[in-house]
Amino acid sequence: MSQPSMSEALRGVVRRDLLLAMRHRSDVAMSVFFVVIVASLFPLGVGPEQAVLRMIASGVLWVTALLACLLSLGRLFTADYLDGVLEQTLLIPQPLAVLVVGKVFAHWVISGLPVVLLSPLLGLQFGLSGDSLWVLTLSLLLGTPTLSMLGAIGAALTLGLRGSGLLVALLVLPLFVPVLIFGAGAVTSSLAGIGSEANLSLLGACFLLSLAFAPWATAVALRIALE
Amino acid sequence: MSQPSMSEALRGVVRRDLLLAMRHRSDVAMSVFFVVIVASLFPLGVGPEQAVLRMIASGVLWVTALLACLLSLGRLFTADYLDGVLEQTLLIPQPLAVLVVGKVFAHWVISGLPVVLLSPLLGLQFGLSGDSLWVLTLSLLLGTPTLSMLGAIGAALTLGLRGSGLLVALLVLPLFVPVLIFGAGAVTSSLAGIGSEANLSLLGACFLLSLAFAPWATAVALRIALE
Amino acid sequence: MQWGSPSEFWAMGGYGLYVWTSFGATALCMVWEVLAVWRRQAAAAVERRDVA
Amino acid sequence: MSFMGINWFKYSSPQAFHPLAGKMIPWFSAAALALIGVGLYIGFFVAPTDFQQGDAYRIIFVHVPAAWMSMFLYVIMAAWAGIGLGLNARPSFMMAQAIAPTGALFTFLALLTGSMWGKPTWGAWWVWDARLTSELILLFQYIGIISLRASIDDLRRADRASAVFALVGVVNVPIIYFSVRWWNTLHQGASVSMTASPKMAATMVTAMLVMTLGFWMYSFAVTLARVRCVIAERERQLSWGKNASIQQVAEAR
Amino acid sequence: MFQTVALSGSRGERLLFSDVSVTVKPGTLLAVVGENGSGKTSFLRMLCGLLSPDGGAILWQGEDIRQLKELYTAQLTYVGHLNGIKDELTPVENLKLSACLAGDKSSGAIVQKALEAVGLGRSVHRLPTRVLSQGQKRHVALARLWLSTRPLWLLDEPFASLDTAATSYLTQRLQAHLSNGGMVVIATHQEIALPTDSIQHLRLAR
Amino acid sequence: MFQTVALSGSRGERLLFSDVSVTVKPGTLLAVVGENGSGKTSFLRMLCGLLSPDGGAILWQGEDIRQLKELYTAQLTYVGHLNGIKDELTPVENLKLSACLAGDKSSGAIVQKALEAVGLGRSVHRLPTRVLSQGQKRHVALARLWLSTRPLWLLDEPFASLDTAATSYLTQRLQAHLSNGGMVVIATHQEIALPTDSIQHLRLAR
Ligand code: HEM
Ligand SMILES: Nc1ncnc2c1ncn2[C@@H]1O[C@H](COP(=O)(O)OP(=O)(O)OP(=O)(O)O)[C@@H](O)[C@H]1O
Ligand SMILES: Nc1ncnc2c1ncn2[C@@H]1O[C@H](COP(=O)(O)OP(=O)(O)OP(=O)(O)O)[C@@H](O)[C@H]1O
Ligand SMILES: [Mg+2]
Ligand SMILES: [Mg+2]
Repeated sequence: MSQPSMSEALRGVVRRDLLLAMRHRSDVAMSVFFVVIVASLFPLGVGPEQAVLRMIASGVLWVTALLACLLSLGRLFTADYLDGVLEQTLLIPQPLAVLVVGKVFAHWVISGLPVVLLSPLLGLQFGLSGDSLWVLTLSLLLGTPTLSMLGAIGAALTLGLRGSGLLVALLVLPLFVPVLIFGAGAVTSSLAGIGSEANLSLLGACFLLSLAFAPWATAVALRIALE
Repeated sequence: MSQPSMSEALRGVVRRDLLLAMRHRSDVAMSVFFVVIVASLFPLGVGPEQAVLRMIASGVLWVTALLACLLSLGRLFTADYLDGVLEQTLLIPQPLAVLVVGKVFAHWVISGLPVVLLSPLLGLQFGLSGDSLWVLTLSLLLGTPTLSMLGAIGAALTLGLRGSGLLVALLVLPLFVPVLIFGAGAVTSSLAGIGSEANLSLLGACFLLSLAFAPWATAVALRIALE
Repeated sequence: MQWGSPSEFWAMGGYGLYVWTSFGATALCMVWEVLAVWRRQAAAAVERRDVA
Repeated sequence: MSFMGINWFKYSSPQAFHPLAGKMIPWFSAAALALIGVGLYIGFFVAPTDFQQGDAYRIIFVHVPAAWMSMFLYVIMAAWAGIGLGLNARPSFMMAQAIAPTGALFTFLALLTGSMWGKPTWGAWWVWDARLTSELILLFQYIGIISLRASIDDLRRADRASAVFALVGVVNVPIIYFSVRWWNTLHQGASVSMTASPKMAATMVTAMLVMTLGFWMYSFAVTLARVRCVIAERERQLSWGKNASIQQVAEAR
Repeated sequence: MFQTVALSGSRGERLLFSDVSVTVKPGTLLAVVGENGSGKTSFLRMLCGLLSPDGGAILWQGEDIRQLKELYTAQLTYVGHLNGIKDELTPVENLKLSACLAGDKSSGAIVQKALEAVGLGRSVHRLPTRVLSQGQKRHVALARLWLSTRPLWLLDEPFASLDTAATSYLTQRLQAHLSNGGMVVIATHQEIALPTDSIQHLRLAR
Repeated sequence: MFQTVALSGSRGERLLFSDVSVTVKPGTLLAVVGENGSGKTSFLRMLCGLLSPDGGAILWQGEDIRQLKELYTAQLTYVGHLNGIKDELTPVENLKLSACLAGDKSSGAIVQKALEAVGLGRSVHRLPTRVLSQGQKRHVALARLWLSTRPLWLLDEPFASLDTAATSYLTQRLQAHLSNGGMVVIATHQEIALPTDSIQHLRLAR
């Protein structure tokens, strides 16, 4: 009887999503552009003073990263749902939560990782320097996978609903708040010279916690959505 | 030969979209919630000092309104495209640009107007008061229809493309920049006591200009997307 | 009893506006909720009779 | 199975629960009225003026009960939701559905009365402190659950999707509760509370507790009434289906 | 009278058909047949004006449709692969709105009659279309034909996923339209149970 | 052997079918027929485990599929209304990936052969599926059957929008699967050109 091994299925899921992204190279760049543009809008709205900008840098950059994640959540399951690939995924003889981890990982590679890699540059734009730049990058590296995982729950719950773009925002933004607070807090405290270990380890804890529960909740939500 | 009059067709288009929105009352509230939540994220990231918050209020609130418009653009044509209603709309024997105005108007009523109505409250949260609150509301009232119209062009151009959520952001955010600058500028100058008439009339000019050209461009883009 | 007169009571030591808005809003919301549930129940009952 | 002489399974079906709830509502309503009346009397006529905050502190008698209820109700709602998911029991989903609006209402009231209190004491309607923010987020969660349910019209999916979200959101409740302890904030923590002498504090605490009990009773009454509406509305939808006998088979499952 | 003159069409570098000249007279039906991917759908979309031809012209009463524009679209009813109905609205609302936008009569009673005529039972008239089955959604899209007063109908695989009852209702409706002097262009894989003298076949080859 | 025992199912408070008990023996085909909206699709999705039944049970080799879970999904291939293919990928890539996820062989040559077997010409093997016609997309979805080694096939209107050539290829493939001891459940409005002794009909009424 044919049956793929777990790692084979996982790799298959990741490969398909990355292949799709590669088909449109520009997709990968998209979340980077989004972050760059939105981050550049703030100086336009707020005014150009360096002191103010440095003060708001961590908050603005983190909120932007978070919005980029939010915007790209639509891609996570919707297309698969509409073209029937999702129901086929549910029929793969492997635990759904594992496959969800694969999908979320691919999503993060496409939409989260580029933002992390870009963040030092953005930090510079807002007048951050040295240590705090690194803390910013590290906090994003720890935080964005958590965002993707939490976001997946919301995306699965609102699958196929009207106006789900905004509904998913309503659902997941509250869940994102702790990540935002710890992430931005890490940068702020490093700017204040307090040391950011506490915040970073809280971020790590969030990551582990969501890794443990989010894929499972997402799997349940997907099954419900497809009933 | 049966043929609807122009106003009949226009009313039909608006009615269908509003009916759809009414079907899910919560949809209408959604962009309001989005704005409230995102606006609340900034203080979390930036920190709670009133002075800083008042300084960034205009920028943050305008950027938020702009993002709300952006997020709801997905609703403007995508659903119609996927279920074939859009191709039927193109076959209505009336100038397409007029029908586009109808669709954009309905979109604004659903996603822009609620934000305008809510803005005084949000201004209070950020420590604005008196005059500048009114200027904020007025600038949003003048600015958000412009955003909807400009956004429609982007939404039509990216119709049916993969990852269009971010692509549309990329296309329309640059177009939004003048509106953002004048809108946020109006509030800032009223805070500084300079008087905001200049900025507000520039916003009005943007509105008229986009009313003249955007529906036409959107119509052309829609025809291209459906080829 | 620390209130010399009704007006003193309503003034709440100068904080009347805040105190009475709080209590008033709370009362209003609760009454509104009760009425809303009541109306909903009445509507449901009518529908039930229609169906039966 | 019987527990304390009651056949619990009998009441786990909506049809049996409907009249039971109907019988309990008057009692809870009466208790709520009495307790809130007594609480208001103690609060306004027995408890003395606070020498630091003046009479503004009396807002505590609605603020704290409302804030507590907002958190309690969320936990209870999540518990019903969890039971519903675990046992696939429709009545527990109905309970969860019935609790959400009341929870949202109390959250809103906590925010409102809090800002009414904040203006005289802190000089601002709103500050971005951890507790206030997390309470605001709790409101968003309630709204999220309600709108999620509203956007799904398949009842089964609506029930279960909102249950999943309610469960996921429970993490926020401890954050609200401990926010004062974890972050150094403007909002007062549990221990600081009263500045008056211990004896007077006792009357304040009494008033607060009595009000809280009253709010509990009110919540019971309202949610039970609402659950009756929910049952009735769902029954109506059922009778739109084909024929009654088969529905009963499905119901008995 | 409706004509194509030396029409040729291609999709992305691939020529689908060329030099197609057909004439559809009032009271006749043109059945476009051919294998999967032979270009039937593309041909129909071209006739609607949704796709522009590579060469040749499409004439309505002797005038080019590119000149006529809205005057031409006011003559046709198109039912495509996609149903063109809103998932969130009920069948009745959907049909009312599309009739109203087409300028046809759209009172509740007329609309309900049309839905029943195509075989959609009253019990689902007030459900959101989203919950209907594949075939029932198709019914809603096709019910527009019962309201349409336009002379030219362009139908893309109208029979796909219809049950036998609905298929025969639709065939009768086509018959009635033709005997009223209407014109029909239809893309299909099935046989159409109509008198052969009113049918003309156009076979597209791959 | 595959069985349903007193299965009943409903969608949104509406009972679609109840007390359905059928047995599908190796080498036989169950054709689920009925009007539009009678519940064929829902029935098939229930057999996949995508939808939970209101009552009754579905047994695979005598064991309830709710207990078997992944052990059961490893036995079936489902082709639904929706094609389950990615518009942006080519037919070859699509088929390769779905074969790989199903644990079947998925080399380039095998996949191409499957696509040709269902009637999809080589010229479109390397185009993005998005540009293919309705019927050609369906070919890509159905080509999975040429690779599948699973014993149970669940097919929802596989013949809709296929041309006659593809229809006969598919029929032959079903025949081969049955004579290998496979089982097929199919929802359809068409007649199936297979020996009647291997076919069993289940009619759902509305
Ligand atoms: C919008 C603003 C406010 C919100 C959202 C809010 C929220 C809350 C919450 C959730 C609780 C219950 C948690 C607990 O008991 O530990 C609480 C309790 C309390 N709040 Fe507030 N609050 C606000 C404003 C204020 C203000 C302005 C004051 C007074 C200056 C105040 C004084 C208290 C006190 C004394 C308690 C009881 C603490 C205890 O004894 O446990 N709150 N509030
Ligand atoms: N960009 C492109 N490059 C190459 N070929 C294309 C492109 N776009 C479309 N095609 C081809 O054009 C044809 C489109 O045909 P169309 O959809 O009109 O077919 P059809 O006759 O309606 O088929 P069916 O019976 O399957 O519905 C397909 O063969 C498709 O492969
Ligand atoms: N929420 C709901 N409320 C009432 N009826 C519903 C609901 N959801 C689905 N239905 C009904 O269930 C049936 C679904 O049937 P299904 O899709 O299984 O039909 P089918 O036999 O596959 O039809 P087709 O031949 O058209 O594909 C439809 O009649 C639909 O109206
Ligand atoms: Mg076609
Ligand atoms: Mg079906």
